[in-house]
Formats: sequence, C-alpha cells, structure tokens
Amino acid sequence: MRGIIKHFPGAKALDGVDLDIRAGEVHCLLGQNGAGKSTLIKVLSGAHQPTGGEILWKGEQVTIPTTMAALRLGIATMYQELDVVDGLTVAENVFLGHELSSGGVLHRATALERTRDLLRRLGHPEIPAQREVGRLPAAGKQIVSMARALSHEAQLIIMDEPSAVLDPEEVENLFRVVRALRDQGVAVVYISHRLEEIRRIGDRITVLKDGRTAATSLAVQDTPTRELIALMTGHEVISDFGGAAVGPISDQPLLEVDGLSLEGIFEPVSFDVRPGEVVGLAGLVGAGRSEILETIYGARRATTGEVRVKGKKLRRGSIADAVNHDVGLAPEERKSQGLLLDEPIYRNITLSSFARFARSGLLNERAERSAAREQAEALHLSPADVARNIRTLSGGNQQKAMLARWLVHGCEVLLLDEPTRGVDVGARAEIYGLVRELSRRGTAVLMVSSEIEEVLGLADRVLVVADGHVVHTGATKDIDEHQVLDLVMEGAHG
Amino acid sequence: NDPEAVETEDDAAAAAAEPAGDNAEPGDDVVIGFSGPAAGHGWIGAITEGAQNQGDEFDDVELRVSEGTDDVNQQISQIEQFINDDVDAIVVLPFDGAALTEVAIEAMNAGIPVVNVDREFSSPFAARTTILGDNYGMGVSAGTYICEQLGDQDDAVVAEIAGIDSLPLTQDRSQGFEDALSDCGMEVENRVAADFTVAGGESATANLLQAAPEIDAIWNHDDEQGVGVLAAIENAGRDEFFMIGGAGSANMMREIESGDSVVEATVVYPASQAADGVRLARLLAQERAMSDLVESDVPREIQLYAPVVMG
Amino acid sequence: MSEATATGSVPGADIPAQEELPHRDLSPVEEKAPKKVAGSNLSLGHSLGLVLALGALVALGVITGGDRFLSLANLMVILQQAAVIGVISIGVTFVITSGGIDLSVGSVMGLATVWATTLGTQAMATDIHWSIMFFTALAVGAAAGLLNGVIIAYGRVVPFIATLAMLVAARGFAELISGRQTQIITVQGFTSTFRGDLLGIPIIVWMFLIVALAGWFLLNRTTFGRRTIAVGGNPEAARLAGIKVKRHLVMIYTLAGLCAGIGAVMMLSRTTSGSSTHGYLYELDAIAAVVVGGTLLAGGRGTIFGTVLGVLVFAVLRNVFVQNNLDSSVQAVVTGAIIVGAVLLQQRFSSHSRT
Amino acid sequence: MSEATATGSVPGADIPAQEELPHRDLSPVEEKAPKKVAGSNLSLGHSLGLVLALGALVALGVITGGDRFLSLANLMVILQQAAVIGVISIGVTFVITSGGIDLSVGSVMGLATVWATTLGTQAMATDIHWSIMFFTALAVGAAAGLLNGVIIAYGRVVPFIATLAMLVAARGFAELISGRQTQIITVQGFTSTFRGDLLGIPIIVWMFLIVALAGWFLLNRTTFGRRTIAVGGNPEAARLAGIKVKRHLVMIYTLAGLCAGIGAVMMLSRTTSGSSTHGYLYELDAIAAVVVGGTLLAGGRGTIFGTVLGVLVFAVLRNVFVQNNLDSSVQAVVTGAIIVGAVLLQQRFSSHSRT
Ligand SMILES: Nc1ncnc2c1ncn2[C@@H]1O[C@H](COP(=O)(O)OP(=O)(O)OP(=O)(O)O)[C@@H](O)[C@H]1O
Ligand SMILES: Nc1ncnc2c1ncn2[C@@H]1O[C@H](COP(=O)(O)OP(=O)(O)OP(=O)(O)O)[C@@H](O)[C@H]1O
Ligand SMILES: [Mg+2]
Ligand SMILES: [Mg+2]
Repeated sequence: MRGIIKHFPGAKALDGVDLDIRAGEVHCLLGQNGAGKSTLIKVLSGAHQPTGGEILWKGEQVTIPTTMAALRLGIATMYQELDVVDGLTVAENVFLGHELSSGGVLHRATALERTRDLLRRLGHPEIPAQREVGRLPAAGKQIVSMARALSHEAQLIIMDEPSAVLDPEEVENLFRVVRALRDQGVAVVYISHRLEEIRRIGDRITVLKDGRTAATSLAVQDTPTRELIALMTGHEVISDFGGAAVGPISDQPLLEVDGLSLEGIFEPVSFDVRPGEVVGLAGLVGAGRSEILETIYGARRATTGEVRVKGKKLRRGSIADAVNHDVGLAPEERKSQGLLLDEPIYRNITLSSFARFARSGLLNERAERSAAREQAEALHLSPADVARNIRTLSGGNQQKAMLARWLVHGCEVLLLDEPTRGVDVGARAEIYGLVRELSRRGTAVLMVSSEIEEVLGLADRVLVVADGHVVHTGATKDIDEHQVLDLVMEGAHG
Repeated sequence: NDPEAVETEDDAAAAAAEPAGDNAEPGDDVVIGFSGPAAGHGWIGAITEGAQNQGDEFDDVELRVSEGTDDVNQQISQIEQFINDDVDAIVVLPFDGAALTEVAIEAMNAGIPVVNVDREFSSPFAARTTILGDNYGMGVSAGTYICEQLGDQDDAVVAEIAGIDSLPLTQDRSQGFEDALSDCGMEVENRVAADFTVAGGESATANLLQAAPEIDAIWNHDDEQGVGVLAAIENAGRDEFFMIGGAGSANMMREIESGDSVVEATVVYPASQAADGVRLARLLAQERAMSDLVESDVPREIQLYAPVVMG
Repeated sequence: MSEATATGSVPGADIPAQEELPHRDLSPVEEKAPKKVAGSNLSLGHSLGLVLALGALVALGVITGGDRFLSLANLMVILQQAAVIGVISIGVTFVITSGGIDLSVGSVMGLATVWATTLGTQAMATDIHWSIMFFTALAVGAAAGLLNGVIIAYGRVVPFIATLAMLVAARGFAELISGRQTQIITVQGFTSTFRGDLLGIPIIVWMFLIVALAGWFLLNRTTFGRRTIAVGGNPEAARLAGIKVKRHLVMIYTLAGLCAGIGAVMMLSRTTSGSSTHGYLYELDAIAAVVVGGTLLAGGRGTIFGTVLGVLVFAVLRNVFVQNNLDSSVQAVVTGAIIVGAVLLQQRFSSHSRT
Repeated sequence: MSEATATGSVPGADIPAQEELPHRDLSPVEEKAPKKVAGSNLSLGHSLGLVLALGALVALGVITGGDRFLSLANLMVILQQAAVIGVISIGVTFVITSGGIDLSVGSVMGLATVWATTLGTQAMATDIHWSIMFFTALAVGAAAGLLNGVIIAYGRVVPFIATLAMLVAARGFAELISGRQTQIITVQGFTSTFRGDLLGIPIIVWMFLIVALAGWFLLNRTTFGRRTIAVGGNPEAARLAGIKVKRHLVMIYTLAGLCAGIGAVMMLSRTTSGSSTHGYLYELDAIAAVVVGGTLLAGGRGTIFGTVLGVLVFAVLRNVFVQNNLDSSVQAVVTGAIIVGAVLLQQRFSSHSRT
C-alpha cells in the first residue's frame, strides 16, 4: 500500500500511509488511538474506499471496491467492532456472506461440520456450532470472528485488536493460531495496544501517527519498546502505573459488600474497599467479574447480600440509589453500555450529572459544557472540542470520556470495568495517573481487568475470581502474575 | 324491476297455502345472523343499533350480531360461520355488495334465506329479499330541491360535500345529484369528499369554504358528517348560502326546525333498514307471510323512499 | 504484498488442535439458559406463550361453542379467513426481520386485485385464460414491492415513509384504474380453479400452507433467509461480510410485494371481485400478527412459525367472538386486553428476554 | 516502573495539569466539516429540505390560487387544520425520540372527546362549568397514556403492541360510552371559549403554538428532554448513568396521552361534538408528520421544529388540493409522490446523513 489517503467528512483519517506486507510474516500495526489503524485496514479490506493512493497485490495494482473483492483476492479481516450477527448461529456467522449452499439452499450439515472443525482447531470445541451467537460472551464472539476469517482461503489475515476482549489464556491460544498461520505462509496483520504481545508474536512493525507512517517495517528484535512508544506518541512515556499505590487513607470502609450473590452467576462475595484504596478483580473471561461490579452498582438485582456505602445500605437493584450515594460505573462495553454515539461529547460526559447543572429542570448547557471541557482538557481528550459527536472519537478517547463522566459527577466509589481495553499506551498511562490521583483524594476504586499485570500494578489488594467464586483475597505485593494465573486456572478448570 | 318473476311466483304459491296472521305474534324460535360494516360512522352505528333493538324486541328471535368490519374477507368468514352454525336467516349489510355476492349465494344454496340491506348484491340469486335505500334518488331529491330554489340563477355556485368516494353509494348519490342539476342547467362547481365522520366533514368543509369564496347552495351527503360541516361553516362565519343535508339525523332535524342555521332541508335516508331486515328475516325464517300487504308474501325487493324534509 | 506463497487450502486446516490445555467453557451458562431446540425458529419454546394463548382461545371456543366450534367446517372458516392476511404476513415477516417495515402491503394487494380484474373484465373480454389474471396479480405486487425496495435501498428513504407513500399512492392508483367500481370477475376458469377443494381442504388454505412452508424454508434454510437476519441484526457486519445489503433489501421488499400479489389472488377468489377497497388496513393486521408472533420489530430475529400463530390467534379470536355474539364494542375492548395478555404470556415463556 | 510521571490530572486538585505533554492534534479538518449550529434541533440546516418542500407547495398554492390562497383567512384555515394533528404530533415526537411508538393517540383522543361530552351532556346536565370538560379531556388522555407507559415500561410489552392494544380498546370503550352516537356539546361556555379569537388568531391556533413552543422547550432545554434523547439513543447507557428509564418512559407516554387530551379539547371545539370516530387513523398522520419532519424512528434524535413543518406540509397539501378541486384518487397518488419527494429533498439538504 502506497500513499494511502482517506478523508472522512470532518476528519482526515489517513494522510499518506505506506504499508508493505510479506507472505509468511506477522506484521504489527502500531499507533495511538485514532492514528488511523482501523481505517487503513478497512481500506485494505474494501470496507472503505481510499481518497488517494494505490494498493499493490502481488506486485499488481488493484482496486478493492467491496469486501467481497478483498475476500476474493485472499484478504480476510477480523474487524475491531465485533462484526457478528447476534440472531444467527455460530456456524451461520462463520459462513455469512460465503454460505455453503447450492442453489441458495444451505448445506447445514457441512457447515456445522466445518465450523466444529475450525472451532476445534481454535481450541474451543465446547462452543456449540448451533448456538445463537447473541448468547455467547464477548470472548466467544471474538472466537467466532476468528473462525470466520479462517474459513476463507486467505493469504492475508488482518486482525484488528483481537486480544482486547481476551484474557491471558485466550491470548496464548490466539498466538498459537497466528503462529500456525504464519508457518503456512499466510501473512498476518496484527493490531494491538499491548506492546508485550507485539514483542512476542510480531516479525515486523509499522507505526502510524496522526494518519501518517511514522516508521515502517521495523524488525521487532531491533526496536526497543521505548523507541516504539516515542514513534507512536512523539515523546517518551514511561509506562508505569502512575507510581506506587496510595493505600487506604482511613480504616473506615467506604464500600462494604456483604454476602452478595447472583444466582447462577457468582457465589456470595464479601469484601470492603477503604477510601484511597484500589481493589482489583482478576480472573478469566466469563468468571463473573463484570457481574459482581454490576450487581454492586444495582444494574443487576442481587439474589442475596447487601452493599453499603459509608455505612448506608443501598437499595437492591436500584442504580439511581447507587448514583445518589456517589457510586459510579464505567461499563465494560463502551459503545453498547456507555455512550450516546450520536450526541456531542459534553452531553456524554454529563450524562449522569446534567440534572445537577439544571435549575428546576432547566438545563444549563453552558455550565455543562465548561465542566466537560475542563475534564476533557485535563484528560488530554483528543480532539478536545466537546461539541463534537462522540462517535468520531477513537476508542481510547471514548474511554476517557467515560471516566470524565464520573469525574464531573464526582464519586466516592468508582467501579471500573476493563478501563484500558483498547486504549493506547499514552492514554493508558494517563488513565493510570488518574486512578492514582483519585485515590489520593480518597476515592475507593474497584476495578476489573483481564491484564493481570495491570491489576497487580494498580491495585492495593486483589480478589481472584474463578467461575463465580472468589478463590483468593490478598495484598498485591504478596503475589505475582504466575501465582494469580495458577489460581485462576485452577479455579476455572478444577 | 324483477328478473326472477318465476321464482317469486313459486314462493308466492308456497306462501299462499299458509294463512297470513298477525306478524307480531310469536312464532317458532329462530336464530338470525347479522353482519354489517364497521360502525365507523353514525349511520352504520344507528343501523346496527336498530337491528339489535329489533332483535331484542322479539322473544322468538336470537340475533347474532358479528363484529362490524370493513374487510370483506372477514365479512365473508362471518357469513360462512353463520352457514356453519346453520342459522335460520341472515341479514347482511355488505361493505361491498359485489364482493359478498358469492358467499350469499352459498348461504341461499344452503337453504338459509338472506336479506340484503342497503348495498345491493350483484346477483339476484344472492338474496331472498332486498331492502334498498335510494341513493341515486337522494341525489336527485337534493338536486331537484336546489333547482327549485335557484331556478332563476344559472350562474349559481353549487358545492357538494360527499362521503367516502370509493363507496358505490356515494357514487350513486353524486350521480343523481349531477343528473338533477343538469336538468336545470347547473353543475357542481366545487366538490370535496369527506369520510362520513364529523372530523372529516369539518376538515373538508373548512378547506372547501376557502376555495370557494361565494357559494349559493351546498349539498352534504351525510348528516353525521354534517355536524362537522356546520361547525366549519359557523367557524368561517359564512351564511350566504343554504345547505341541504343527507340521511337525516336527529341533530340535523333540530337545526332545520330552529330555522336559524344554513340548513334548510335534508334528504331522508332511513336508518331503519336493518331493523326492517331483521323483521323480514324473522318472517322468512318462520316461513310466514306479510300480513300488511295484499300480496302477503314477503316481496323480492323493497326500495325505501328518500324524501326531502324541510323545516 | 510481493511474493505470496499461495496456500490452496483453508488456512485454518493445518492449525494443530491443542490437546494439552483443558478447554475452558466459553459457551453460555447452561443451567441458566432455558433448553432450546436447535434452529431457534423451529423451537416451540420460543413460541410457547403464544401456543398457550392459542390453546386458551380454542378452549374458550370449545366451552362456549362445543362441537360446532370444533367441526371441520368451522376450522376451515377460520383457516380461510386467516389465509389472506396470513400470506401477506409471511412477506411482512421478512421485511420486519430485515429491520424494515412495510405499510403498503394492503394497498398493493388492493391494486393487484383491481389490475387483474381490469385485465380480466375489460381489456380482453372474458375469454382470457385464468392464469393471465393470476400472473398479473403477482407481477403487480412484485413490481410495487420492487419500487418500494429501490426507493428504500437506493433512495435511502426510511422504510416507514417510503411504504407509507406507496400505501397512499397505490390506493389512489387502484381507484383511478377501477373508477372506484368493484369489478366482478368474469373469467370463468379463475373462480372455479381457486374456489375449489383439494382433499377436502380449500385451495386457499393450501396456498397459505404452501406459502408458510416456503417462507419458513426460505428464512431458515437458505442463504437468502440467513442474510435477511444478518441485514436486520447488524447491517454493518453484513456489509463487511460481503453481503450486498442494498440489493438484498430490494429483494426483500419485492418478496413482500409478491406475497401481497398472492394475497390478491386469494382475495379475488374469496370475493370474486377486485376493488380498490380490498386490503384496507391489512398492513396493520399483518404487522400486529408478525410482532405478536415474536419477530423483533427492530430486526435481526424473525419467526414464520410465530407469525402463523399470531395470524391464527386473531382469526380464532374473531370466530369465538361471533360464536358468542359479543357486542362489537366489547369485542374491541376485549381484543385489546387479549393482545397485551398474549404478549405477556409469550414473554413469560419465551427464552429470550428483551430490555 | 517506579517514578510517577503522573499524567492525567483532576481539576480542583492542587496538582496542575501537566503541560509538557504535547497534545495530539487530530482535530477535524475545519474546512471540510459542515457548519453546525449548536443544538442541532434548532438548526434550519437540518430541516432545510423540508422548508424547501413547504415553500414549493406554497408557491404552487399561490400560482393556482393567487391571493385567495395567501389570504389571512386561508392561512388560518390551514393552521386550524394543522392544529389538532399538530398537538398530537408533538406528543408523538417525544415518544418516537425515546425509541418507542404510539399508535393509540387517535383513539385516545376520540375517547377523551366522548368522555368529556358524556360528562358535559348527560351526567350533569348542561350547567357544569366548561373547565370541567376541559380537564376531563386532559385527564382521560393522560390516564390512557399512563396506562400505555406502565404496560410498556413495567410490563415490558413492546410499544407497538401495547399501544395497538390501546388503539383497539380505547375505540371500543368510546363506542360503549357513547352508544356510537355523536354527542353534541351543550355546555355553552365551552364552545364560546375555544372557538374565539385572540388578536385575530383563533384560540386553537394559539393552543398549537403554545404546545409546540412548550414541546420545543421541553425537548431542548430541560432535563426531561435530555433524558428522552438519552433513553432513545442508548437505553442501557442511560440506565447505567443513573437515569430511571422506566419511570421516564411512563412520563413520556403520559405526555403523549396528555397531548391527545389537548387535541381532544381542540377537536371538541372544532366539531362542537364528541364521537368515538374522532381521531380515526390520526396516529398514522401524526407518525408520518413526525418522521417526515426528521425525527429518527429508531430514537435518539427528535426535532419539534421538523414535526411542525411536517404537519404543515400535509395541511398545505390538502388545502392546495381542494383549491384545485382535485379528484381524491389523484390526490392520493400525488400525495404519495410528494411524501417521497419531500424526504429525498430533506435528505439532500440535511446536514446529517442516515444509513
Ligand atoms: N466514519 C468516520 N467518520 C469520521 N471520522 C472517522 C470515521 N472513522 C474514523 N474516523 C476518524 O479517523 C481517525 C482514525 O480512526 P481509526 O479508527 O482508524 O483509529 P485507530 O488507529 O484504529 O484507533 P483505535 O486504536 O482507537 O482503534 C480518528 O480520528 C477517527 O475519529
Ligand atoms: N444475562 C445472562 N444470562 C445468563 N448468563 C449470563 C448472562 N450474563 C452473563 N452471563 C454469563 O455469566 C458469566 C460471566 O460473565 P462475563 O463474561 O461478563 O464475566 P467477566 O468475568 O466479567 O468476564 P469479562 O472479562 O468478559 O468481562 C459468563 O459465563 C456469561 O456467559
Ligand atoms: Mg481501531
Ligand atoms: Mg466482564
């Protein structure tokens, strides 16, 4: 790909990008949120038409007008947004668009057979090929998406942040597949914000910055992480967790969870979080961590147990009550659970607090806007224009807007579900810094993350959750990554 | 106007054997089915109500009134259900006479006498007897009245507010109106169609009055929608014309009697047809004759008179 | 992309299946998920509430009407009445599953009856073959649907508006053609062909049955059906998977129009006439049946079985009403209550909960 | 990983925001971005196509009708025509913005007129104060809307079905109360109060104006409106942000019912009567006006200004038709074409493209 340019109405996403991929390599695409990675690969996969530039495939210039054309060339893509259809079964999703059929009539048995085969090779024979995809967890959907990419006879497979919704075990599995593909001479384009993954799987790297190629075809071995970060962000970022944990400011618990359970999802859990303390929930995908957070928040109605904030009991199943007691939740799935995509940024930021700016029901948009702008600037939201539609923001910036919501609201207990999913290194460091800053001010933070390193680095204490049970509680300094992983695996498979 | 004279004679012969008694006297218990259009407007409401009350009046009649519907498919099913239930007679006010003809013939073939009310079937075999209003006659009456009133002005502006345009009865009324007017050299200058509802009448009239700044006479097909027509006229503060109503509701009669409204007259269109239908159906089902006629058998067709009533 | 070593085989084929790691379960929690028969559209489970509602109505019919209600003849009355709206509802099921709506089916059906009878009564006298009428009705329906589809897919007009416009326009057009007269069919073969019986079951009921089975097959067993669900559930994903979404939408609306054309043939044979008033407000009945049946208005999930049940519920309801001689105003109030009741029942028993 | 280069900063905290971090600049390419007035609902740009369509219709009216069309009296007729459906459409705008639909507004309006006149004509003879009728109509409308809302929010019945049931039931109930008779108002004060003028403009038009302004204000300037948009745009996000979605939905449907009640008052004064046939199919007219106006059927975006324009387009259309003495079938065909045309125009000129 040479000099690819892509303009959207209102934004220049790509402004002359070069990318060169060889057969049998894993080519990593790096860049900050909004750098244009997804846009680039969508141009390559025929989902977007480039405004300028040319694409060479096996030395010949080609145009890729549709996704079908790309597939015919041998380019298969796993998109960043989960591109599965909830109402169809796993097998139907895998063969969507290239159904096995004669005369329009489906060959269901063959499709099921081939799907089972693919799933088995992906290490997930337990996913029923006839199950409706809508009933699979996010990680399961990602597997389906991968199976679809593999079902094409592709010579180039593009993976846009496939590991975002996966936990360490699943990532291992993914790598095994990627390696096998590479060994067969298939080229893989791999996008991820987790630099250690790039180190482990990548052969060469192309770095995008602000829609331009900052560096192309760097060999992974020869490029230190520090240099990569500098290329991406234009400056040095020390990727740490915002300093040492602050630790509890007082011994009086701010959040008390007592015997809370949700039938069929998780068993009774009890713990408390003190002001200034960060507690992490570690575990594998599907362990029920999100559900614990949501139940505390009242988004799910607890089967047993109670939640107290500053000694006051929260009404079971009432989000409004939780919010009134200054509990905030940044949900796991930004797009479906957090954002009003067609509304301006500031309205998204003030979604939980606009009533507070209002006087007797009358909105005060000026105050809202300035409060939102203040947070947007403090969080280095890009672009900082809060009147813009939030849909046009990159994933990391959308995540920052979610956090800004609760900063504007002001909360004493902050529940964070995968706060850095899909977030670039720079923004990640900023979010870590923010969490630190909040604990310094006495906020109690309860967070879920699939990156064990993140939990251990950021939290004071960790609860390891496996299969709906809390299998371990302890200070993070007494445990390391391997021990957590062992606990998790034991719980999950035991 | 009766092509089936032979059949009528046969029936007459059969009936003649039976002495004609007093029709009100109780007879055998009979089940009569009634099916009509949706009570979307007042006239149909009154018709249905009339049939219902008539049924209640006779101790020997069980009247089954099926849901009023403007869907001919559903109305056909209702008749089919009556046939299955083996009722003794069926009274039908079809939404669309032509569309219900076939099922009515089926009923007749099954030996169930059908009384056709108001909207005529397309085949004479479809009903044992037919009670018709005179829609064409209504138009003629209204047109003739206007001719009489405006006879000397051949540049007079005449407006017409019709009912639902797609119904044959509306077309008949308009045709009669047009024919009568053309006899005295006039024609309809402005015509709007409402929908037999008060609101529709109001809306159509408000626009009509704007389109025609000077009117001499208006004929409104239906007094139910007339409530809305009058409201619009009053609202516009217009009174340079006179109006004739149609179908004759109690409200309109009051207006005419009061004398201070633009309504001068209305053309009566009886809402008692269905009630008469039930009466005749009862006689047919009990195989009785009509005591009030010299020719005592129930006749083939009854066409009701549509006179102009003035204040 | 320079020297690619083309691998002729499916890339996934050579990935070694990992045996050493015990598999972790990424499928949903089984015990919480209600048991479901494979192929959700087949499943009784999904429509259980509706089946119960229908059962309750039938029970009511039997209690109040006894043998008369259960007679074969009465059953045929119910089915014949359900047939026309049923066929139309099958087409509408596809439209709604694709995330759209079609308000024009009733009007288009009316137009098709008028057009076919104009041909059959006036243009060519009475000696044309009945099949010409038949295909005219189908063609008129499909053409109107095609126009809908093109306006929606390529003109990017929201389906509600595009088909509302068609609703109004087709009705007006039908009135113009027919001069607002009801046109009686004079082609002899037509009525005799379609009003007959086969094995004691009216042709019309056979047609309903065939269309319903074909619809079920099309939705659940063909690429067309699966793509319809994809387009309705996630149009962007469908596009990315290489489906020609616009072309598919055109086909779906054409199909709905075709079903309206078939409905027109049935209506012609029921009423032996074509009229611009035929099919008035059928769109509402059809949409109600489809949605009560369990197809999501938002698209992405559709059930032909549910639609048929929905149509039958309404037809049985009417039959029971007539049998019990209920006042039509009371009928209306009761119908309202039953609609809500049926949906609540369905919700209670259906495996899928909405938010 | 030890030395904290704290990056993010919380305002109000004493740590200053770090300045050395260069801001990544991916701000929009200004010259390509369409200019947008703050508060998209105000913007003419969004409704420009519709304004043009309305302008074209007015031009047509002037060409064919000249001064008569442009007269104040004719303008008032158009506005009075638009008023009833207009008020109802304002309520429906909120419902559709919240992602729902209300098919019952027409029926509920009819029920409210009947109930108010039953009170005003029969129950308490003719000497009650007109305001009792007024508030009865409003209360009946709001109560029906409340019932809709409760069934939808707490019974989790999809709005289409719940309000369809209400459509059927309210009509039946109105027929029962009125015995299918049109009830003429006998309370003297009522007609004189509402049929009057104020500054040369009929009271009814004032009412429309006030409701429209209040609706605009409510949607764009209050927490209620903001919540409505949030609930329609992403109900789950709204819920997780602490908005009481269910309670809010109940309020929205109650508001729609209230608007139907206000429409009933206007209808009463226009027609001097209450009838179960009032408001027949008004729901379709209202939804058409709202959607043509630019409110998204899927929810999340609503415009009162567009709704008012949509209502006016239909009212002017009808006026021009009558002025030109057009045959009603031709009217229908032309209306269909104009609906599609207006939407295509609107799309061409609106700053926001839909998919
Ligand atoms: N449909 C669109 N309309 C307008 N702007 C868009 C559109 N899609 C993307 N953009 C803009 O293009 C730029 C590049 O976006 P892209 O999604 O390619 O970033 P990315 O590198 O994949 O980021 P992330 O790591 O967050 O996924 C961003 O500024 C984004 O706001
Ligand atoms: N509504 C539901 N009905 C039945 N099962 C559910 C439901 N929601 C979630 N589950 C199941 O509960 C388990 C835990 O859910 P989830 O995947 O959100 O856990 P998690 O630990 O938060 O993982 P993740 O890292 O993906 O957020 C999963 O097995 C999921 O399938
Ligand atoms: Mg991306
Ligand atoms: Mg989770």
